Amino acid sequence: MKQEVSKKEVLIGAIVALFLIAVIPGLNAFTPAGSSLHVSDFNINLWGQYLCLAIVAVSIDMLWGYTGLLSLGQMLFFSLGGYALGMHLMLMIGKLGQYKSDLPDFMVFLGYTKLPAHWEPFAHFWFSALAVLWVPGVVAFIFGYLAFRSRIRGVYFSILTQALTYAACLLFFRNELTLGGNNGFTDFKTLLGFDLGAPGTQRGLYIASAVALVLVYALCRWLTLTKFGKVQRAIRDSENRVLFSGYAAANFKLFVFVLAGMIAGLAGALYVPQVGIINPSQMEPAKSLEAIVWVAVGGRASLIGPIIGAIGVNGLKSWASQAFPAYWPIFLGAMFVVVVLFMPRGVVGLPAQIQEAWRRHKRAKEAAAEAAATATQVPKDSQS
Amino acid sequence: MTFASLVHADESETAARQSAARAILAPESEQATIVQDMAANPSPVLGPIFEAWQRSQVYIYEAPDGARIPFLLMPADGSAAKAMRIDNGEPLVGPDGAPITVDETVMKPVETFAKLRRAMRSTMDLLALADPAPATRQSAILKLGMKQSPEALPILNARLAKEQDKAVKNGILDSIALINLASPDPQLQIDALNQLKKSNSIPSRELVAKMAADESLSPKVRAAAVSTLKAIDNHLFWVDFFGTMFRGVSLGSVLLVVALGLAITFGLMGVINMAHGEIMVVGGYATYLVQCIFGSGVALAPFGISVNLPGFGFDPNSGIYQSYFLFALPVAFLSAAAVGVLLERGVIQFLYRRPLESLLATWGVSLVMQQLFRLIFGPANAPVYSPAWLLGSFSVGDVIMNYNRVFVIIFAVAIVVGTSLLLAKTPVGLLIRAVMQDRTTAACMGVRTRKVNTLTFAFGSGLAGLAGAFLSQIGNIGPSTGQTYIVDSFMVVVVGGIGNLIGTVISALGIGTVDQILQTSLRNPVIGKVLVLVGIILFLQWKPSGLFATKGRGLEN
Amino acid sequence: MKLSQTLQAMAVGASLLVGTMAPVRAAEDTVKVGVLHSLSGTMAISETSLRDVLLFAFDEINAKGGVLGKKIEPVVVDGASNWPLFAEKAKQLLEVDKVSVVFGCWTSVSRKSVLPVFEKNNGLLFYPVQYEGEELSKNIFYTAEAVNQQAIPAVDYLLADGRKKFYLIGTDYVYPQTTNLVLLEYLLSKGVPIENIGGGLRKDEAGKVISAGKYTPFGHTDYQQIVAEIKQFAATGDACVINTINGDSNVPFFKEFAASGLTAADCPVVSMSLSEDELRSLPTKDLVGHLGCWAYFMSIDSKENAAFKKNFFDWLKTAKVQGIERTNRVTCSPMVLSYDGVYLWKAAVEKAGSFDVDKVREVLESGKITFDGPNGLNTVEKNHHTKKNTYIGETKADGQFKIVEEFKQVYPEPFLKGTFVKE
Amino acid sequence: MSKQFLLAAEGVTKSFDGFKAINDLNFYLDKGELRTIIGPNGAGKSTFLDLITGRTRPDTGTIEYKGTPLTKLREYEIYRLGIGRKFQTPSVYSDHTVFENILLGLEGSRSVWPSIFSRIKPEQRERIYEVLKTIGLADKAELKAGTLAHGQKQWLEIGMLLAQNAELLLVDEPAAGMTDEETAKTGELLLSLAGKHTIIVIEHDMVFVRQLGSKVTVLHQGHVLCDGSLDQVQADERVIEVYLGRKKKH
Repeated sequence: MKQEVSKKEVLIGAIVALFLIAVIPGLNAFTPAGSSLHVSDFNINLWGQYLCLAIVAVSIDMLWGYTGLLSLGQMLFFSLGGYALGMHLMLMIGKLGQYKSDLPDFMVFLGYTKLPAHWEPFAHFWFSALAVLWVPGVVAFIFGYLAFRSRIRGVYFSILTQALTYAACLLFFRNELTLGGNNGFTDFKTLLGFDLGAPGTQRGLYIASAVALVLVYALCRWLTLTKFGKVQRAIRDSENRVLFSGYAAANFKLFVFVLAGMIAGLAGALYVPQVGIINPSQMEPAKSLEAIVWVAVGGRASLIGPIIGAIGVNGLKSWASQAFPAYWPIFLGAMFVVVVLFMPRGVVGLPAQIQEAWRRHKRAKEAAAEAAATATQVPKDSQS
Repeated sequence: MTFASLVHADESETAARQSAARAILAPESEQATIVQDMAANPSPVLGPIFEAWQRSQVYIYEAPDGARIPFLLMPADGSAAKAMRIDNGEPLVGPDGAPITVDETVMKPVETFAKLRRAMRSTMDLLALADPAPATRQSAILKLGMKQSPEALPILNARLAKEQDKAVKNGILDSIALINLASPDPQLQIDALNQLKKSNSIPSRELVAKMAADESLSPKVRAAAVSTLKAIDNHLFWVDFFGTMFRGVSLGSVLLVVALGLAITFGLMGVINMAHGEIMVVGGYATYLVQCIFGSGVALAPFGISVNLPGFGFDPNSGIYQSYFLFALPVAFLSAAAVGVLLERGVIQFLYRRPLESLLATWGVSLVMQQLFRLIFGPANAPVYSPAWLLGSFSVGDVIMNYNRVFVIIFAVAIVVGTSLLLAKTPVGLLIRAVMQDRTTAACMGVRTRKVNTLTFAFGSGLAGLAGAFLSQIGNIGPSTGQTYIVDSFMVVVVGGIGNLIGTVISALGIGTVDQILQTSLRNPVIGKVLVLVGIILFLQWKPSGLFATKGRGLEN
Repeated sequence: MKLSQTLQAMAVGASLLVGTMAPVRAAEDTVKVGVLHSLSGTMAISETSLRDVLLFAFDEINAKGGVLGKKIEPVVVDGASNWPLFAEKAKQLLEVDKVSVVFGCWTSVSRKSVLPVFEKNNGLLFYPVQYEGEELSKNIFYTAEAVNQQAIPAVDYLLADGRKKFYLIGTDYVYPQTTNLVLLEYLLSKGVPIENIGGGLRKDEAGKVISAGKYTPFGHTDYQQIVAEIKQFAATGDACVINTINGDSNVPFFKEFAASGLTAADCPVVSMSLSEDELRSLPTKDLVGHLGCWAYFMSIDSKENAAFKKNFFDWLKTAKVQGIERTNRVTCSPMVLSYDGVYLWKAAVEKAGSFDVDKVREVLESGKITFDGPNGLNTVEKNHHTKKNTYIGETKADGQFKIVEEFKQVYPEPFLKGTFVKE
Repeated sequence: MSKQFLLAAEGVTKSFDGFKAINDLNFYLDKGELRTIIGPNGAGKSTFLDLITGRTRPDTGTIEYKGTPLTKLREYEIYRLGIGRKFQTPSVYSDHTVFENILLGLEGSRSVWPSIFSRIKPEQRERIYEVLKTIGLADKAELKAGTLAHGQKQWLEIGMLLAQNAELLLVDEPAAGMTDEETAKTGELLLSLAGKHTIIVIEHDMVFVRQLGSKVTVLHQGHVLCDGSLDQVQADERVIEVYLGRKKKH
């Protein structure tokens, strides 16, 4: 990838952004349901979810592709963001719940009579909206600080992040955490006074997701171009050199880790009102691994790759899990093995890889021809 | 209820047989009452009859003359089981005088149900008082005591006079004391309390606690009760303590067995094999298949296949069937090792220098394998039965130890010792250690590193297979079983320190014990598990490369 | 960014968009019906059987001319044990495929996840699996057992059997928690002293007991500690265990239970989540004599049940369904209640003369829709649950239940919490 | 007393799994000095550099730089005191261009926030090209470092040290794997830096050591065997024993 932003890139970026942010929702809002250009409410909602997942993928790419930190727990931060907004959404249900109580339903049937204190601030939207960023940020900071300070890296880091999300998953399953246990949060009614069931609200959430994706992409793209981005990649390629060049690599890693956590949190918060549920199964280690697959398939260290990967793999999954339910996991697993073994740069890197392979093939052919020519010229050598 | 009838059993034998036969033939609604009444005449012949009935081995023979004759199948010692009439204990013969042959698969046994079995219990409990096995006697005696009914006193006293076994004698004294706790005589109560204090009787704790809190009792009795309660609680503390330790070691052994293969592939080779759990499951399924071959044959539902191997198909109660597990172990080892070879040749050999990518690729493999299990064996878990010799428990000073748990510990010790001997003493082990320490130098010295890599990985996988065989005895084997253990086993290896078997052993036992202690003290398994994980993260702060860091071959280099 | 990359991205995106947009067109003489179960992932083990029995019911109905003269056209989607995906698939069924009714869900969380979708789109869902109650949606009909049609009768049976001590154990999620909460209140109301309820008590800040029971995480494998506790608990006799452990964890639990020398005679375990289908994969020899409690057992001796079993097993042999298990099958309560749901819906549609959800609901709520199924008579009550029989069964070595008690036509009470509390 | 030295190590011991890599080492270095350390394999040369730069910590003993103890500091803190290091195997950022490699070595703030918001100033660009000229890679500025030849990578790494303007340069086997011509060029480069910087060079190649013509310290089994000029050292009986493996007289 080039180190400077070209005009062409800005132009193309703007077109894609416009397409995502304005054209698709426009087609949903202003074309009649039967027309061939119409995008249905169902698809707007589905694409809104895909875009959120794409944001997570970008955050993983910042960690893994650019800094060499393979976090196997990124969906934890996604879920934390989702829970932070989910708490607000739960309180907004008000008396519309099963028990017609001000408390969320699950609290009523667990015997609570009063809203726990830590729930109260979430009644304010602004508090929840900030919590979407700072809760994952703080968790990422604490874990990252401990891990990077003691030089836990490489595989150890990966395994520990997996343990972290696993521990959190077990914890969130507990009803006593007052976060809804296994069922998590669901049956949301309104957000900022808008009916979450209404197509207009869903379209708005789609647009918010698209804007978020574009902004996150732009932010990350810009970061990678700064000196920070150079240090980031330097850490990935040779962390020792970075340390001996006077950079406190741990601080840089911590920054990226916290930033990625917050980005994932944002994605989770946008995802939850669109899908209508958040529960601890999102924190299961396998979910985070699946998110890594999106990045690997799309192509890491390219920012656009993860987006393509997230949308592509999920779209494929929606289709294949229905067409071939029994064989789909085999297909996904095999795809992953193939990508890791043969396509280290993912789909995005494929054209370049093919080009290289072709060039190498041609060069090898030429060399062979040349060798053959020399061999005929100097037969003595070949005989002796 | 007369104890004398137990002594002169012969006279009442016929009567007992006949009432048993009557009970079997009676309609279900009356069976329990008839059986209940038989407790008044607890003839020893009833023991085997009731046991057979509960095992569904009692049938009714419909004679040509319309008579319905209940009979039971005597345990088989060879070919066909012998049928014995219940009403007179004679072999069952047909009208021609020849023994009737019985096809177990066709005949429907006479069923039992909870109420009926409870009715049988009272008779069998009385019979158990004279059972040859001291443990059976003891538990029957305790049950009698717990009922606190004074009518049992003569029985117990008579038994006490005859009893030779010291432990059982103590049990009788305890039971007498339990009954006397309810006595109106304060002195008897105090004596009883002293007896229970002397023997630290745990079952009596609730009764004693009630007395200690009962203000209507005389102060002296209450004081004795309080002191007894204290003694029992103190004893209970130690029982819990040692019980927890034992369970901790046993859980640690499970973790160790599960993580040992990983300690080889991850620890020695630096390969992050996320499919480790699935390789373990291969071992579990191998065990299942061996069990099926020894039993009723292999049936793979998704394919509608069902195969019987000639020469196999043993009776489930026979010794050879019970020993299927011993045969399953090598099969599990070899099949998992074979899968390991495929995996190493097919995927991992390309990724030796890229541990993170080996992690990702093997995760893909694990997805594929899980789904393959589902397609081959069906989505349900495979039911694996434990051989009889792994069931049951014994107790040392009230600390209960299950045979299967003791077996885990022995098993873990055996494979750890085996593995370290193999690595330390054999030429193969030397090669493995050489390659793992310095691949390039070993290659220069003429070691065929490719082969050794494959061999090592196969060995690690084989150990995983053994773990799977083993897990089938305490847990389930299904397509997603492997996922349950993967995080835990990585934790064990990371905490123990990469490339160090001793570290793995200590870390497994440590994690197991801490887990059990937390579970006991918090009375909550979830929080215990979470705390263990958090503890591990903090532990690595202190020792980032685990308990026993091996110098020079960190994975990040 | 290179131009080629961008174009690639757009091409992939566009093709996907078109792919997901393409509507599936139905023929005129059919009615579309949704089947929403997990066919992959952890829940597939249970839910696949429900899909099978639903497809069987549709074929059976179609063979007899369909519903209101229209053939049922099933739209089967896979929730993949993934709760957000359940919501997505429910949306797809209602918004894209526009099905008339959906049969589906197993776990409570999947039902909770799709509930807003059904309410928003005014869909109709039939839910077949025993659950914790405390829910009533105008868009859901629960053919499942409510707590008072399963756990309460089980406790009644145990009390009648002379059991005095009750140990509550379950997986840590809402069904066991809620069930145990209700059972705690029920047991106390029946005069069982609180110290005879094992597993631990949860108290609120004021020290008032608000819940009881021991809970383990999903997929828990180590039951040593708990079984040791149960053994101590049961040492004084007359104890039993009420087991709401979910799925796989039952195997290590029962293996540990059997290995520790506890028997069904000393201390029976009544399991709420183990039906015949689950028993297929359990070492049933370790479970002999332990109890189950359901609205249906395969061993029910009736001609409806005999016909149902025969037709279903025959159908399996030739059914054109990818990857279906054709042999060694059993029937169980969730399957039969799914099956009942189809016929109850059919009866309501025929009575309403329309597939319109509002009209069908109105008829269903009339309390007059009944179906005489393999489990006996089912009546849809005004509270969207069904009145039906409850059976207690003892596990046998062959994985079947011997029915030992029958509670006839139990009226469903979804909201039980607090109803047994004495002032 | 260590005040008068730029770098002073006293009584330093470091063992790995019982093997003493550094054993009671005393080492003093004056400001502006060029010092060469030689010694057989396993003598503890690289470990010594690891100890100075904070990569490992000594079991006992002190290492002071301008009177500041180094043993408790982290790598980047030591670096910020003005100590730069070149590794034995060239360690450059292969995915970055040559220019960027030098840029990352350039003196200036090393913190997170400035790195995000700082821009390359024209004088920095000049400085980079100056360094590139010094190491002879000016024409390769836009190439990826990974595509350079082995010797060029070594120079690039030295260039990064120059860019940081470190006072003390620790150079580990700069001539390893170089052609004779490249080796000579490297020697010239180091000599041109001597005086401006204080330099420790670790080397095997005696021709190269002779070219540097500096004071030589011989390490053996983690201990200073002797020091002096190359000729003095080569004449030393103990050194001959160590290098030629002759048996010690008892």
